[in-house]
Amino acid sequence: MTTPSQTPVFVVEGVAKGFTDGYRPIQALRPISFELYAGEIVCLVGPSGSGKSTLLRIMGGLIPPDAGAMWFEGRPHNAPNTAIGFVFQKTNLMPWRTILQNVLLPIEIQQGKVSPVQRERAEAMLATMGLKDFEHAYPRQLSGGMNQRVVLARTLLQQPRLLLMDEPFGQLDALTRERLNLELLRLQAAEGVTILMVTHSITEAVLLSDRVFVLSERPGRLIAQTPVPLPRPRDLTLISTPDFGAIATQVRSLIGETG
Amino acid sequence: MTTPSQTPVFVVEGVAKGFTDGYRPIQALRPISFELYAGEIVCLVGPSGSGKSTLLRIMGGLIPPDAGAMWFEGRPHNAPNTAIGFVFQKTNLMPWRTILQNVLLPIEIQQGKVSPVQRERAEAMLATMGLKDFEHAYPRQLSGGMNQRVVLARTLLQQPRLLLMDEPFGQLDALTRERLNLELLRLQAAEGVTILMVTHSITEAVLLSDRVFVLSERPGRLIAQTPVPLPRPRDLTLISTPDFGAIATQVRSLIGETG
Amino acid sequence: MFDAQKANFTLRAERKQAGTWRAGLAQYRMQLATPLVLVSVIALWALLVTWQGYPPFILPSPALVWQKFLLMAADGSLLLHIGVTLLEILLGLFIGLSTAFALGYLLGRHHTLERIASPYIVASQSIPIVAIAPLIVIWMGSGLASKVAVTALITFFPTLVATIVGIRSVDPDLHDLMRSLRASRWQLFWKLELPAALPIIFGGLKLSATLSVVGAVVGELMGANAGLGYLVNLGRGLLDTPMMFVAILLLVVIAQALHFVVATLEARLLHWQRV
Amino acid sequence: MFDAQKANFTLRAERKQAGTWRAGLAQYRMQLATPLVLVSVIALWALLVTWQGYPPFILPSPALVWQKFLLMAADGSLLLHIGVTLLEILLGLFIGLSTAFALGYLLGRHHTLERIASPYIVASQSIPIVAIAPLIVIWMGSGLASKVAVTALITFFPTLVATIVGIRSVDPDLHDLMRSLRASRWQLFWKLELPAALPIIFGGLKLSATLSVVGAVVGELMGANAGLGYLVNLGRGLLDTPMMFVAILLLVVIAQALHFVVATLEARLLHWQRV
Amino acid sequence: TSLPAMPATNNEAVAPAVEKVKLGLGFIPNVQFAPYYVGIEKGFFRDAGIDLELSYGFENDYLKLVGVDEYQFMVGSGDQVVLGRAQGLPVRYVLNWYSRYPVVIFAKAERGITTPADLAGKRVGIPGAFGASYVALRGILEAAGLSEQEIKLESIGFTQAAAVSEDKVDAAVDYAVNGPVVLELAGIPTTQIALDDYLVIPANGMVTNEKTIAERPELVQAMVSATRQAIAYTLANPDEAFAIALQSVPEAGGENAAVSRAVFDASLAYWTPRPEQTLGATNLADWQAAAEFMQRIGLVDTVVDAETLFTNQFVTGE
Ligand SMILES: Nc1ncnc2c1ncn2[C@@H]1O[C@H](COP(=O)(O)OP(=O)(O)OP(=O)(O)O)[C@@H](O)[C@H]1O
Ligand SMILES: Nc1ncnc2c1ncn2[C@@H]1O[C@H](COP(=O)(O)OP(=O)(O)OP(=O)(O)O)[C@@H](O)[C@H]1O
Ligand SMILES: [Mg+2]
Ligand SMILES: [Mg+2]
Repeated sequence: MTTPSQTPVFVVEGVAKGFTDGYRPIQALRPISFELYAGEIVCLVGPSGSGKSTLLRIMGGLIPPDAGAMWFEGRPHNAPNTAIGFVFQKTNLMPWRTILQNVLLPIEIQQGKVSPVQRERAEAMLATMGLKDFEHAYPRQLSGGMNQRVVLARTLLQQPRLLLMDEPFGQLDALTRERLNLELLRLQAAEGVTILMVTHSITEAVLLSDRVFVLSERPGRLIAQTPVPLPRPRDLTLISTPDFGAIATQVRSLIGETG
Repeated sequence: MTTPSQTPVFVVEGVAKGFTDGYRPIQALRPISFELYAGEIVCLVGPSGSGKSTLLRIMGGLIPPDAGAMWFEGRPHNAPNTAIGFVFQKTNLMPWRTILQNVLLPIEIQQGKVSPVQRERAEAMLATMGLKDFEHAYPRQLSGGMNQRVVLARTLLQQPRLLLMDEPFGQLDALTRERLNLELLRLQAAEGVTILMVTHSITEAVLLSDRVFVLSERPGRLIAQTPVPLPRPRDLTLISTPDFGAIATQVRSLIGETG
Repeated sequence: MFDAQKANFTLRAERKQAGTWRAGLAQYRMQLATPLVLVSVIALWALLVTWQGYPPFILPSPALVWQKFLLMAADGSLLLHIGVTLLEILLGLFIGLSTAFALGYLLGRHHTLERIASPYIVASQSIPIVAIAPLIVIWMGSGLASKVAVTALITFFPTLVATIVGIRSVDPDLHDLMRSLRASRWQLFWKLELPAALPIIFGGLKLSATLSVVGAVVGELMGANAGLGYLVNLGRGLLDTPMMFVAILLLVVIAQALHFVVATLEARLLHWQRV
Repeated sequence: MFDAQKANFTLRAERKQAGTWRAGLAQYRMQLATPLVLVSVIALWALLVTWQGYPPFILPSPALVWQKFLLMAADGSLLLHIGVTLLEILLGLFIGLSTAFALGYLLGRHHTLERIASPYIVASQSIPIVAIAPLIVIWMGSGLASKVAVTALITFFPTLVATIVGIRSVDPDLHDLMRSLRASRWQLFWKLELPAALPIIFGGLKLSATLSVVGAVVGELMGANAGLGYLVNLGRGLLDTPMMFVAILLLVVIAQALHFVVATLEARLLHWQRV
Repeated sequence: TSLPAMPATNNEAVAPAVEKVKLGLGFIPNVQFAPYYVGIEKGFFRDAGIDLELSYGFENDYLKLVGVDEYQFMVGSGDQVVLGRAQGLPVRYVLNWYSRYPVVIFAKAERGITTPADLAGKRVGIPGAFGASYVALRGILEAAGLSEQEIKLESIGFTQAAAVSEDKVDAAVDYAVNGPVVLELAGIPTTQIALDDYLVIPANGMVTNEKTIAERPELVQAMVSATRQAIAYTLANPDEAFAIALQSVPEAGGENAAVSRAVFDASLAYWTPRPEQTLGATNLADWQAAAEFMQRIGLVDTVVDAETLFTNQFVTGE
């Protein structure tokens, strides 16, 4: 499952979005079209304010686009769907729930209650994230990076078929980040989930992706869908290869053009 | 002023700190000693929770150490000092003040009122940070990265002689981050300020520093003070040189050891 | 932090986006709604009187109350009564609120102090004032002072509680910032604590503003020579229910006006919350 | 976000760090302080009576009030009066608070509705109840119902305002999360809105709890056959000031107890705020 | 006079120094206080060297304030004086104003409640179990040999007229010049049972304290004399008195003039001395009866010595 099949899981066609700030209209996203294939990892890069979060929020069904249409697994898509996992840019944990309770929230919501099996799975997931000892702590007792891992654990536990991630590793230190990158690759390989992820790190984008999408400065326009034809499974040694360097340089220059 | 002189501007001797979390004592920082020299840039790297922020808060005089002593410019130091600028890990702007008013806050506090000259300087500084059009906006109207730049502008405008920065570029996109790195190098060269900066990016640390300090996992211990004998002025082309790569690899392996 | 605001934006933006004409309509509906409800309340009242056939000394009709109002307004004495009550309210608010601010600030900053003091503050609130009226008369006399005291007492608590909560909620990061800038006590207050606590304090102020009217009336019911509370009592003594209603409705109008002033002030001072 | 909490930690940690014995001492001092203040208040009261030479019918001495209390407690009727007032308070609180929650939730979610309704809610608060006592007695009778109504009315507003503010303050990011999880209306309420609004709602609850006592007394002063407010009135009519004081002090004790219950509940439910 | 005369202030040729005196009235401004308005307007008080200031509040509070000499004079009823004395207040009744006890039990005429015995089993509204209305209720019940348990007593606050008119109660205790007058004017005929027909209790009058009597007898004398003069003038010139009262309480005029006049006229009857009575005087027997009655119905623990309750010395001038 490490190479994308040719079934489009998610189709975006001509989606555009504008906001008004007071009376001034702000065009956040110019009409954008693309397809995501099953089991594929796509990273979305682009300058701050280019509309990355806006695009993900539209795809998640949280805000309606001004124009265009979307299809998820063959059906028209315009509302939140529990098969789509969403990692928001800001860590959104409930301060009154312990870490474990936070991770179990989606299950509670969708199934009404939590079975012992699910609880064990959640505990295992937290252990994977290096949070074994913090199950009964509250979010404010953990560092920013730890909380981000809790959010990841919560989302992955839902076993979504499509994963939308908005800078999920932003607050992590270099080492943890690399560890989680590898963990994500492993999980994705095992479960075949499709991933669209926003990141500011070109290295991360190239390491993880099958394709890298580059957005232009505001108003966002999809200026490139660079394929990353590197073999899988991947690991950190890949970073120092010339092939990797070449693709990274290419992406960097594409972003540079947007400026 | 790009090479450090041999006058120690700031001396840390045997500083240690512990917390209690409920009844469990947490040793955050083992006794640590080092010196910062005038005009030097030092980056502090280390895993999450290793006590980086704690060290900076102690150095800023915000929390007292459990043990040890500090000297700033030859005098014992144990309380906040306006000659020391502090960029906190979290952007701490006042939501009820406009960007310009926020930037002028330190001047208001220290001089009671703001002269037209100072206002102009503030406006110039904001322009440098690419925030020219947002002077009269409120913090919540700006993106996370923009707000981080406002904080930087506010701190630099104080013209501190020592600058303590806790992940100042954490929320910026790759391009803006590189631009601000260069800007910081330029400013430092021009004004000769001494800088201690926490970062999670090894590349950034090597690019900016005269020395890179590496902290171990909790409880933090200073395991290395790696010198970075690269010529100044530096620019981004340096990143692809073998010398740079060698030092980066060295730092990376040092951090790796801590884990 | 940032996205929270964005999401806020999103909601507002989407509302606005719907087009100016729709927004305009909504605005228009809003402005219409309040008077409409008022009209229907009055209509209901009139119907109630007609249906139940209440005699005027129990529930006078709106028309009768209006007539009475015109009559009382004509000879100018009504203005005097309104003035007296307003004076009591304003003085009471001034004393009550300034004490509440000062004490609230102190207690908000010193947790231990608050724990010690709070039972007494709660106690002071639960004392039925009418019951200690003779003491108040002995201490304050039967004039303005006693009414002001009652008003101050009643307006004190809500603002006190809000001030404590507000001061507590100041972002500790901003406290650190101010410390690192070596801000003085005074600067800390004016530049950080006050503006940061204001949104919550305003919640308390609105309550206090409303209660101040009740305070003045209770004070006047203890014995008075003028004021709207006096008119209520007088109307009762004269079995002139319309007069009571005129006074009560005027009291309600004053409460509304005070509430409006506070809300406007809030909108002014906290406009940054809605950008 | 994260550092805010850390800074919080720092403060608490530093306090704790000072050593258990010092912390223990502080705790001990605290527990001592409240009764100490109480004792000094009573001492002051006794001194005032002695110095000013107030006769018992104006300001009875603490000893006299205590004697009276024992006397009244002995024949059991005091318990009945306490029970009646407590019943009124509890029923009034139940009705007032549940209405306030329901309405506050509605208004907190629908801004337009709130703007339309708020003038009427403010108005309902500023009507001097004593003045419309005849209407209340006619509609509700002179029994339990009218006292409960007054108590409900008086406890309603603070909790309403707090509920509106609380529901408004729910983090929009968490709203988005719940939407993305397709949470039902009901789940949204129980799992997000209620726990998120609770800290602010509790501020209002504390006010309401204190005011409920005042409500019951005002209701009883309108005319009653039993209850502590009735005792206040009776004591006044019989020129038996010690009886009034016994009743007043018991009312204060009830207010304290209610406040304590709410504060304890708050500490329980919001313990996550202090970890 | 037989009392040691202080340096007279009221006989001097030079304009006498006018002394400010506060009088506590247990109700709100009303035509029912017409004699005092007349006394002020016609200068009776000023001529006696008194600048009278009327202060309105609660009868009980004023009794206490007179008891501690915070106030020197108030208007209160005899039963209040008994109560005060029993509680140790050094108060004394010096002038009778209402010659008949003004509280009645009234009912809609259709109910046929005309004698105390008719009250058995009926719902009777009362402001509260204290004060003049409670005294009247107990007196009337006693006349029929009824106990409190044999009627259904309801505390309705000051809503008697409304409660009777809306049939919330069968009868209610109220001042004769209040509820019954209102219902009468609203076209609802009523029947009334007056306490005074069954038991005589000294009704409303002027109360002062022992200290003032001992130290300022001339002041008490001046107050009593001026008030008597004012009452007499009011009785002699009702129309003028009413007009003066309306000036003092403008809100009572206008639309309310008719009601006010009705109340005023009804009041006149209560201010007229009984046939054998000197205006302002009370007799020991009535006080004795009142003291015993108060003890009987449990409002006071002991029978208060009637001699301490009042003095006629300022009325009869002996
Ligand atoms: N609700 C809104 N109202 C007004 N403007 C908005 C709103 N949401 C987003 N914008 C604007 O739309 C543009 C795109 O925003 P978006 O958050 O999608 O950018 P982004 O690419 O995610 O940036 P970052 O890298 O900083 O997260 C920005 O200019 C932003 O200010
Ligand atoms: N006030 C406090 N109370 C209790 N523990 C604390 C407190 N402040 C910090 N700690 C703990 O001390 C350790 C060091 O924290 P610190 O914030 O200095 O780490 P850091 O290196 O800055 O981490 P990061 O990279 O995540 O910012 C952590 O384990 C943290 O949980
Ligand atoms: Mg974004
Ligand atoms: Mg840190």
